[in-house]
Amino acid sequence: MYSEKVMDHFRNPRNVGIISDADGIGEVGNPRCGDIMKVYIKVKDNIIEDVKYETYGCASAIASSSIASELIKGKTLEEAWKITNKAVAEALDGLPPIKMHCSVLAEEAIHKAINDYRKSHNLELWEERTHAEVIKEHQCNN
Amino acid sequence: MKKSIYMDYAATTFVRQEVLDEILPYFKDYYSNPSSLYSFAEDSKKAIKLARQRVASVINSKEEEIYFTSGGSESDNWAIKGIAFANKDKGNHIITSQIEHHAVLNAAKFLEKNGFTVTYLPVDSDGFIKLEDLRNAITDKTILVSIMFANNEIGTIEPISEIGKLCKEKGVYFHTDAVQVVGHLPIDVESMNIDLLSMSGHKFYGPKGVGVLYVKKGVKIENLIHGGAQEKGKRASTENVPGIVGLGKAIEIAQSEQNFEIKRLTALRDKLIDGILNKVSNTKLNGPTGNLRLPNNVNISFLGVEGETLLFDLDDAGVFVSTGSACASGSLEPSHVLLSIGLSHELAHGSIRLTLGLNTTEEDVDYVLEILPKIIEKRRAMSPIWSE
Amino acid sequence: MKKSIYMDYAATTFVRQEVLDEILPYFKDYYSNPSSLYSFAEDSKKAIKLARQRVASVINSKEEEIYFTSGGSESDNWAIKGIAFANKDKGNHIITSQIEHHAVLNAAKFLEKNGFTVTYLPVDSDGFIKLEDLRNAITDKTILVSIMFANNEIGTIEPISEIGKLCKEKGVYFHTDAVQVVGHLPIDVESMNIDLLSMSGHKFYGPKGVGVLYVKKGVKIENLIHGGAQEKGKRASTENVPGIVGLGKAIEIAQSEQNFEIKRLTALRDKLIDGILNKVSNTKLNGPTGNLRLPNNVNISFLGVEGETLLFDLDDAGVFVSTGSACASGSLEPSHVLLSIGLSHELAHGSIRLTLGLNTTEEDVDYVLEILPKIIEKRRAMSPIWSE
Ligand SMILES: Cc1ncc(COP(=O)(O)O)c(C=O)c1O
Ligand SMILES: Cc1ncc(COP(=O)(O)O)c(C=O)c1O
Ligand code: FES
Ligand code: FES
Repeated sequence: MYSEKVMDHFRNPRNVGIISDADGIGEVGNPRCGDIMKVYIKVKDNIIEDVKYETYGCASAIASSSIASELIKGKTLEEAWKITNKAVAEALDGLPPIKMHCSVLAEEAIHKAINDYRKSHNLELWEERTHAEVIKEHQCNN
Repeated sequence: MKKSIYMDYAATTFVRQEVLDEILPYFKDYYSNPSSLYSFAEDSKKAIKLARQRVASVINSKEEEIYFTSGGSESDNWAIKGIAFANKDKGNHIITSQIEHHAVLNAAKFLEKNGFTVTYLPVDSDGFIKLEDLRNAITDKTILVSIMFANNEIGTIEPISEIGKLCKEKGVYFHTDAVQVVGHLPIDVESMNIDLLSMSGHKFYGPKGVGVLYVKKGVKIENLIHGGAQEKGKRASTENVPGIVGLGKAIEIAQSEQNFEIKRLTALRDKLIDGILNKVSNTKLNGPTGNLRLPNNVNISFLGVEGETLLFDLDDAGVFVSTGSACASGSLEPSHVLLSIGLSHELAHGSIRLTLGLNTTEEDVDYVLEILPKIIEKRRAMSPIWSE
Repeated sequence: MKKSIYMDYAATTFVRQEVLDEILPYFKDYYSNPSSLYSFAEDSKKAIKLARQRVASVINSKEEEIYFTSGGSESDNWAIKGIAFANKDKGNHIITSQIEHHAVLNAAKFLEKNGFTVTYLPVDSDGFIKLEDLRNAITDKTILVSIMFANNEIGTIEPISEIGKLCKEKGVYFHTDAVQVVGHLPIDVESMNIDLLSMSGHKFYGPKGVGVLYVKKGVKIENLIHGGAQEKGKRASTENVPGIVGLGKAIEIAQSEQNFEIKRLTALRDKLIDGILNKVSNTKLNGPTGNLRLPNNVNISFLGVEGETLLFDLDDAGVFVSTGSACASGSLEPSHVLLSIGLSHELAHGSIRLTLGLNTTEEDVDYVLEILPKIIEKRRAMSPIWSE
């Protein structure tokens, strides 16, 4: 069902944890949907110096947050912002269609964390895409 | 060596050797179409008759009341749509429960789109329907009550005899989906006043793709599969002789060891339940305890962890379990059964089902009790909704 | 030793050894429910995928257009009722022929009782429908045309490509019951413009109790068996893995030897037909001659003798044939197919069908040609409606 890459990141999730003095925190998801992702970033000179996260969700949600943490670490905020859910899914060698929503959570959590940082630094907020915009075919009844 | 412990017997079972032995000759030797008239067809004709007798004797029906189908889903669909279409002049109201298998629920939903109304009875926190609710729901338009014998996710055994009695009193047909029960617990359609009953071969060590609908003599039912004159004209299609033979043999063996297995599995089940609840905090057993729970069913929710995660972690450790029912896998929705017994979405998402069977040993249970707490601990540690 | 010559391959076939070999591991080793998520389910999942690919490649469809069912009758019922219920907002008119299998005819009759109207096209004396009749029958209420690919009793091969083209032109769904054709003749759903096609595993050396409905992508169809999410939510029930594996293997082998078998069987068929017609007076071949007849089908009426009599006399001589189709056996009505091609009741009652297959040899044909004239002679001698 899942690629080897997904299973690898699921079994050994990278960068798990919390950053107690984080510069930005993004939490997305809904326990009603069975998933919550909380991303912590540490920013220095516009670069994501460190990233940690906690994830409650299915195997692909855990793998998505793990690979996303690797993708944004060391990137500028602009670069990190551009990492889409598709990039997350591709980095995992693909996700089943019904699980694309887990990769969306990763994108959203990163965006929220970056905007949280920008807000606290009185920077203009960047525009986030909505969940429904990103995956149209997927229906959420919650 | 990597462990390989199957704990998903409610999803499907292997075909046991004695059953396979009995099936094999019907593929290449006695392969004739049982409806044929020549002597060569005698063997396959007799084989089907024997299977019918075996099934009838286990549920205490008459041989002519047993109709072979392609599985539990077809039996459920046939019962519900067949009664509806044949009795629509009498009424257009059907009663079932919120925790039925999707084969029943989705057949009912189809009927709702085609002129019928359906009442979905609620259940209490252990999954039991209330007789009073049923009594109140029956109107003079009601033609069918369909309540499952036991639930496939949480193991709740419904008050079938009482439902049967009530339906008889009210003159309403009573169908029960006994897919999780046949072969595992005693059933008596006569004393329980059951008019229609579904079963599926692959849930009791028979083959997949074959099932039974018991239809009490005199019950007015329309075909689901129209066509040839097989099964007394009620279910068309060339008989699946090997499948039918296998189902017959499997039900006979299951019956012979039933008492022994009920005791053995109940003990293993309770050891597993108690062990998990004791070793892991913030858990909840779904479904009742004791005799009103299927002997082989364990269903537990873990706060702060998602069920699919546990499934894959257990898979890595060589233990095969499920979250909810196999056929709902791949859906993002939490189980309708768990929501119906009042679980929050969160707890419903965090549940796994472990179902035991013939090859399950005490060592298997011990092994699960050893690894599961560690898995939970690891996943809770990374969960944003968990804090000790 | 007593002869044992099976000449009823159109009723059912044995499962060939290579197919059985491929099936066996799925009963006890790879027995998992393919919908399960754990790694143990990979084998059964892959096996089903392979079977789907094999079927798709033989009829030139896409893999996702193949849905496994419990046999030809279910496929026919699903196609006809499924299209009807899903498209009733567009129209309530269905067209089929008078010589369809009962699975089609009785599904259509069910719909007639539930708000649909059905046109049953007549056929000519060889069993062919006329394209003009079809064209004239199509109205703006027509939602489905269901015409069989080839007839199971008299072997007539209908003008499928032309029907497909016409239906496409008119924007009407086209279903064809290809149960007698799959594995035996080339089929291309793409170039033939077929929207739905039924097949059944046990007609081409696969197992009984498993079939396929091909449903072209985009076709709007309601489920026949509602329930779980199997088969992309279109056909519920735990997959019959051994059955599906067997059907896939069987169709692959059948395809590989198809050209050879067509030639071989056509020669045997024509020898048998010519032999009987030459040796016995007052006979009539039912169905066409040449390429528009199924390569393995012989159907002949004998004036003054009843078909069932012949069946039993041949049985005594070790030859197994049928009168009409197996599933109509036990009915006293003469075949609806033979009446539709214009036979008198008398001639229709006096017909037998001999269908050839893998194990049929020229010696078998010679043997039948030796004994059959004697049997006819004996029975005619005692017949009140026969005088030389
Ligand atoms: C033309 C035709 N359609 C449908 C069927 C039904 O197939 P099954 O008996 O596998 O359901 C048959 C054979 O029985 C047939 O010959
Ligand atoms: C309670 C119940 N009903 C019906 C079914 C459907 O049976 P099958 O998958 O054999 O069609 C199942 C199992 O899948 C079940 O557990
Ligand atoms: S947010 Fe509920 S499933 Fe996507
Ligand atoms: S976390 Fe919701 S489906 Fe993956």
